[in-house]
Amino acid sequence: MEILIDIKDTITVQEALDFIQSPACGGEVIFAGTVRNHTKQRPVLKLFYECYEAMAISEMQKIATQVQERWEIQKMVMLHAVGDKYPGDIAVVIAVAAAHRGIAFDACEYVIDTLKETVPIWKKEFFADGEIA
Amino acid sequence: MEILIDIKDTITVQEALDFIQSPACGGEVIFAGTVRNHTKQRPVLKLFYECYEAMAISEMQKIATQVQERWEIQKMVMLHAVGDKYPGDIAVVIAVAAAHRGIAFDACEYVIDTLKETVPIWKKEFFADGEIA
Amino acid sequence: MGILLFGVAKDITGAAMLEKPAQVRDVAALKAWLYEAYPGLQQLKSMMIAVNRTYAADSQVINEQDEVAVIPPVSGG
Amino acid sequence: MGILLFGVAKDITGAAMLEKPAQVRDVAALKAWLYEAYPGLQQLKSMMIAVNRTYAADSQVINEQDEVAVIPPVSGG
Repeated sequence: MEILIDIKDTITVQEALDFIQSPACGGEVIFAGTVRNHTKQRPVLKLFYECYEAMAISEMQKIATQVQERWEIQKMVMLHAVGDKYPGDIAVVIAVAAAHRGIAFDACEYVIDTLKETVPIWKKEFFADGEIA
Repeated sequence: MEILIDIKDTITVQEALDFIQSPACGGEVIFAGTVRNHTKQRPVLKLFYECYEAMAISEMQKIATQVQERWEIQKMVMLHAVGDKYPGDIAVVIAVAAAHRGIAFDACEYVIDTLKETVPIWKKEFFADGEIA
Repeated sequence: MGILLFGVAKDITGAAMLEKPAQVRDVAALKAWLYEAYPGLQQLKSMMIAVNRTYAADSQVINEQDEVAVIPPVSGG
Repeated sequence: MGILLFGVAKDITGAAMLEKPAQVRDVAALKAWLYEAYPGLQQLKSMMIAVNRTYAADSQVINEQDEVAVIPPVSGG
């Protein structure tokens, strides 16, 4: 399995696509998480993502290893943005390429679910009413 | 739900992304089906996709209606390419945007599974050994 | 009236359109006639008939102004 | 040695790095000390300790050269 893992200011779906597209794979599943302009109906101005980078990369690599052991995946991308992010900005991109689409869906959902549980990245929400949470 | 359905010569993931990205949605799931350079280990030169267009559009709209009744999806894209397609070319793109990622994964997988069962599109495979199937 | 054919059904019959015999008046009769006139169609895993762009049950009546199509197993995606 | 703090743990303690008391020699003792020195940390839904960039069990010994971090509930993605 070829793996691209990165944490940086700005990430795009295109760089994930460029990495996973291959004539050997039939199905590609991509998850893009974008900043919403509301949380539970409260308007959101921006998010700030902070990360413990060295450990975050290590935890992302562990997820990639789990995926590799569990599914036959050809290529995988995990990208996370950090810093100030505004509504509509992309915060995370997961992309998986496999010969069969069913496992690409399963693996992609597993990666984003696990990333949200284990990877040391934190977001702070800045609401329009001035509150920060 | 906003819906984009199209059947044409060339489709891209980018046009699907452009349609579904919205600051109101948190999770976007995209499936891209690309032409593989082999089918059951036999090298493939190209595929030819033929379609009963008026009925195909109608069946795609039926799938969109089913999705709308079943899940809370904000935006959805279904694109299918027709004509000669070569290994690495994109044959189909499904994109779904929702507030919650779980339903975006479920809906996206449902759409591609159902499209493959009901939408009148046919592919012919041209193998490297000269056979056509 | 003309019956549209697609995919492998077109390859088997050698025609993108066939003229429906006047005595064929529903989907079941159309299938029976197609299987008899083009026995190769019996090899298909499935053969659906669409009437006015919708999959039709065997009992569905075919009128002269309907758009009728032979739908072999689909393979999009 | 310094203990790294992130996210809301940093906000609660007001520090991105804390000096570990010499008598704290494992993860359980570190947590007990943190909860006592910064009672606000008790409000967290969870507080994990990472030793050398790996989530550590309470029983794990902390050596002076280890990289130790306080990990409040993560919220990436």
